[in-house]
Amino acid sequence: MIRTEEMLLNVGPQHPSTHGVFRLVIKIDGEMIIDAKPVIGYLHRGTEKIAENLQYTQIIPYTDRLDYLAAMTNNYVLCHAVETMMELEIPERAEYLRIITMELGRIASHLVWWGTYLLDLGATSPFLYAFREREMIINLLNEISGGRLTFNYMRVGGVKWDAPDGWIEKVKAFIPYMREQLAGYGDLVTGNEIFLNRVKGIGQYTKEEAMDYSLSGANLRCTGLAWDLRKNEPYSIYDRFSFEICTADTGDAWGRYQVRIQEIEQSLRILEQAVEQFPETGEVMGKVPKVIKPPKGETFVRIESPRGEIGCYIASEGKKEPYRLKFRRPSFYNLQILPKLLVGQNMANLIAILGAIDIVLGEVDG
Amino acid sequence: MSEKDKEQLKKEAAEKARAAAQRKREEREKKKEKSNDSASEMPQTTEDVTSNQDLEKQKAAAAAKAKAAALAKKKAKEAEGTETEPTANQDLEKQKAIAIAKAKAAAAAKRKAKNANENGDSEKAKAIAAAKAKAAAAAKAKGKITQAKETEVSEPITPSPQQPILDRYLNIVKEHYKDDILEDSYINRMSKHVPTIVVKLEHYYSLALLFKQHSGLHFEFLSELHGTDFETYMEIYVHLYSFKNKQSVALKVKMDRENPRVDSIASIWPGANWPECEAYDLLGIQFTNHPDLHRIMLGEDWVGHPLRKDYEPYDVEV
Amino acid sequence: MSGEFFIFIVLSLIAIGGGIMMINLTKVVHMVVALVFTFISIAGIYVMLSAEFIAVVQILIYSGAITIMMLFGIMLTRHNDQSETSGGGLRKFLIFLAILGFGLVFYLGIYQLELGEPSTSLHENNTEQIGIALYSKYIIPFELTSVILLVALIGAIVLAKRDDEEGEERE
Amino acid sequence: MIEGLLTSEATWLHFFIYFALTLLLLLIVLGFVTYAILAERKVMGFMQLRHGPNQVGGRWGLLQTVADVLKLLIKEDAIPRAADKPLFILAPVIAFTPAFMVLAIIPFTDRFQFADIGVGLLYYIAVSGITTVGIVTAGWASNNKYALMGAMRAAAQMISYEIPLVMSVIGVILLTGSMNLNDIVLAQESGWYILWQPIAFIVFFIAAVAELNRVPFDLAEAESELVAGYFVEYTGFRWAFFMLAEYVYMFAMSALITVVFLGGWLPLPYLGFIPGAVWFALKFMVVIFLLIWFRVTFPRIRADQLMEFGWKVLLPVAIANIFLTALLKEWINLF
Repeated sequence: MIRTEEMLLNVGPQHPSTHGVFRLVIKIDGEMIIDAKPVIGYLHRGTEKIAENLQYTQIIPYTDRLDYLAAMTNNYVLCHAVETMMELEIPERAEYLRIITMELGRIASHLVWWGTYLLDLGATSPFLYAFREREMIINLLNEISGGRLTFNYMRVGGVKWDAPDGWIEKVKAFIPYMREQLAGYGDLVTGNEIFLNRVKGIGQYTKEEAMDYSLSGANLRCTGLAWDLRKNEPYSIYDRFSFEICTADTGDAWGRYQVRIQEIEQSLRILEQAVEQFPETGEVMGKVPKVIKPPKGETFVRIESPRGEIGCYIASEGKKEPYRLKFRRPSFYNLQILPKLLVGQNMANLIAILGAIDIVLGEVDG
Repeated sequence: MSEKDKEQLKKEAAEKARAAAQRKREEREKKKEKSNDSASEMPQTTEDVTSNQDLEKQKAAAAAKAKAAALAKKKAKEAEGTETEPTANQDLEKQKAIAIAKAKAAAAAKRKAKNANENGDSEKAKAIAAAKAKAAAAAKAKGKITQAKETEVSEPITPSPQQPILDRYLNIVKEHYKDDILEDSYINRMSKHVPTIVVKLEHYYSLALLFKQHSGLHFEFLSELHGTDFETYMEIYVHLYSFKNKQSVALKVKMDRENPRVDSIASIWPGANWPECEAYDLLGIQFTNHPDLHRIMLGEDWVGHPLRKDYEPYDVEV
Repeated sequence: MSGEFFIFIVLSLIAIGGGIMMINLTKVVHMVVALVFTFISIAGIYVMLSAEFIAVVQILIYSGAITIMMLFGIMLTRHNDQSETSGGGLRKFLIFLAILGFGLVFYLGIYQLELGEPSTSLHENNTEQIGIALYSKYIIPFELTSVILLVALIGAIVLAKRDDEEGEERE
Repeated sequence: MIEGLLTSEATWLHFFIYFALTLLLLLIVLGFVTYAILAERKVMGFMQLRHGPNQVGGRWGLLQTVADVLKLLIKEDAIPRAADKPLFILAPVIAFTPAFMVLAIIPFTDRFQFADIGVGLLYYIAVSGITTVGIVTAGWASNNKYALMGAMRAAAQMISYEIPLVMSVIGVILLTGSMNLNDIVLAQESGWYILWQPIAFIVFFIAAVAELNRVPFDLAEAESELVAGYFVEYTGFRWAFFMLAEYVYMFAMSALITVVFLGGWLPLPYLGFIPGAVWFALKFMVVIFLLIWFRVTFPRIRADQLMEFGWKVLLPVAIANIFLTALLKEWINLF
């Protein structure tokens, strides 16, 4: 009888749809995947090792380079960890600036995901639409921090710069614009039959599997588990805003898509309230010793990044440098389930599944 | 280059690195002895070294010495630290009964002292002087602890809101194990008051399984797993969360630094798979029964484990 | 020499060349590609005989669908890429003799064949004529052929399906 | 014309006349391809908030494609060492030649046509199928797994979509009573076939997009999955051959759709004073624009869904259309 030939295929590290230097060694029979083995580490820069020789403020630029699509959140998690250790008071205005920049970053990150995911599925235009909106966010963040991708904006105890004049008004004006565009996205993509056929029922897993594999963010919420650290373990001043945890109950790529699109909407809601409540005057930097020396001990904090639960563990010896710094990088954990999802799928689904997980290689490899 | 050549080269490189490390360790020990004995013997040692090695070696020796000194200091401090830790413990016990607390504290101190002695024993093989220094430090620490107790009495710390939760965990653990399987348990106030449990190495896996399966604990989500090199020991830090009970716990286990080996919990939480690989890659911790333990970040041909505190890059030029 | 003759020579040379290459090439894929050339030039010869419909169908079915099916099969299945050359000198000689005899017989046979007057209106609406012939004079053979094809189609599906199920059971 | 060639003496005069005519068509097609690529990039740019080419050749980037082709010509011609060299060289030619062959039968106006053969419609479909052989060969010869997968997809897609393509035009053939493209155009004087055969038009258009390997059916070269599919190893002019073939087919297919469903060179009522060539060009451009619009808007369909769609949706619909058309024709004949 005719038996088809199995072959080994290297997807990546240079491949248009692996979003960076991610490599996947798959065994295929025709187009059917029999076995998949992810290979990572091509972008490993040893951030944690480098950090052991740096002062805390010097580490902040390195966090920018982990999840380079949502650098504000990374900035924040490090500062938050140090602040938790030192029990510092953060000025009101700084907290609001942090929230606004982080939520803008979340929207930008989801927009990039949306554009590139559609690009993976073969539609070219959404990518450019998404980047138009992202560009506006980047410009806003550029204005406040001086950086377009790696912001290096937050500091232990506050933020580096106050918002320039008229900045809050610009954010305010951006919110209704983004809402309008979001509706347009729905018209272009969400109702498209081809798109729906590509994502529905693809890469499906149950709630239990998601928890077992330590998935977080939209990857966890798409199974129907309403789990968002902003709501469930409020940090900063998230408890002051009313917003909903977006969930879907399908557990497939379509669910993840819906969750992320709704999260943009929820982020806009938070932004709306934040710019409304934004204090007129105030400091943006708390009372922080010149040299930051957290007391001896250890801490682990986790917050909600666009990609999931980003955590920061610091073991301190009471010195200027951390004794051990470790980031819980959500993409690294989220990617683990990939081999399980791929078996029995074909090449086209591989891209749809990998894209829906939403990884950033800078974060996977640390 | 053929696979064999590569293999050969790798082996050679590893051998070299190992030899270097061995040499360094020997030197360090020698150094420690001598530096502890008297400073006047120093020149002799350097002569010793220079007679058979070049200038670089000297530098390395100096570095090793500094490291050894740091290590000794660190150990002394560690002893102090572990001694002060029980304060939290005692604090809670106090609420129940001061008398029991006192007895327990005494026992703890005794145990600690014994530990220190044991440590000293193992150190003896390396250097007796270090052990002596350590014993002295321990004694000093003991002095300190009494001091600490006094200050505590004067201004008591408000009990953590998480204290009842930790007590509940401990009760469940006590129900399931006859012997004391925990090394320590306390509230980590610095880490948002997370209940922290330090388990003995041999009970790590079974306790993890209990944590996942027991309905009162039910930690179905592994949030974080990583290792740390604390120079005197290796530690695995696991942060668990229960969506059902909305509680978290930090589970820790300590292991021997020279031969770090611990059971893998990837069979309990599949999400621990890659983090364990990462700990293996960067710290050299061996996870037994791991489904696919490999060097996930650096690749199999990397020499050394970078996050170890005594890591020296194999190729210094790079 | 008319243009017709010239083109006939070219087409026949390609057809014969393709055939010879198909026999002599070592790689299976090369053989199939050589076969495509033969098919196409035969289609060209059909055009010269005013059988446009047959020519187009020849290209559509043979050089299009069937060769692609063959290539598809070759690429997807395990196979021995190189064919083996076999036979000794005597064997080759015998084959040569047989070919020579075959050629001689056909030459004599065709040379003396009387075909009658060639029809002059062949290229006028020949598709329509084929249709009319098929659906009037040859309707029963035509229908029978389609039934046989249908049976073959269903048979192929059944065979493939059973193989599939067996595979699943084994797993 | 084909009759003339077959029966005439092989004189140099005839040869040069045909050579000159062919050259003319070639130049027209190349001119079209040059500006079709530019138009596609411009339209895509317009739809995607970009400018498109605007540097080479003035504000409109009129010479952009020319510059691109020149660049491709002087690029290094790289053949992978592990490739099957003869096939690797042959494949672009096999893919490219039929693209020009199909142009011979398309009646651009009532006078400008090269070969008026009786089975014109079928000829187009048959000859365009040969390109797939070239694509499959290219994929195989490259000795690259992505290329091979692209080739397999192209083959499967071509086999599946040629059938609905043929089936859908049978309705048109039934109404016309001929497969000759001139007859088909002339039969539309009473109304374009897009009105008489709307189902056939939709099926044909979808199958045509699939035959052209364009979005949303661009599986064979799906860049996000197979990097570039069957031509992943090709560079320089060999690559340009594939691309050129693709655009020539786009030209030919749009022309065919214009002829079969949009009435070819026939004018709209009361607008007969505008020459046929202009009408043809207008209709033709509408089809081209539609194709570009598709490309900008749609995501890519998945291989198995493509097969399912072809066999389970398009084919039954096409067959139902034949049935309906037969009924329609009988009904018309009654009156």
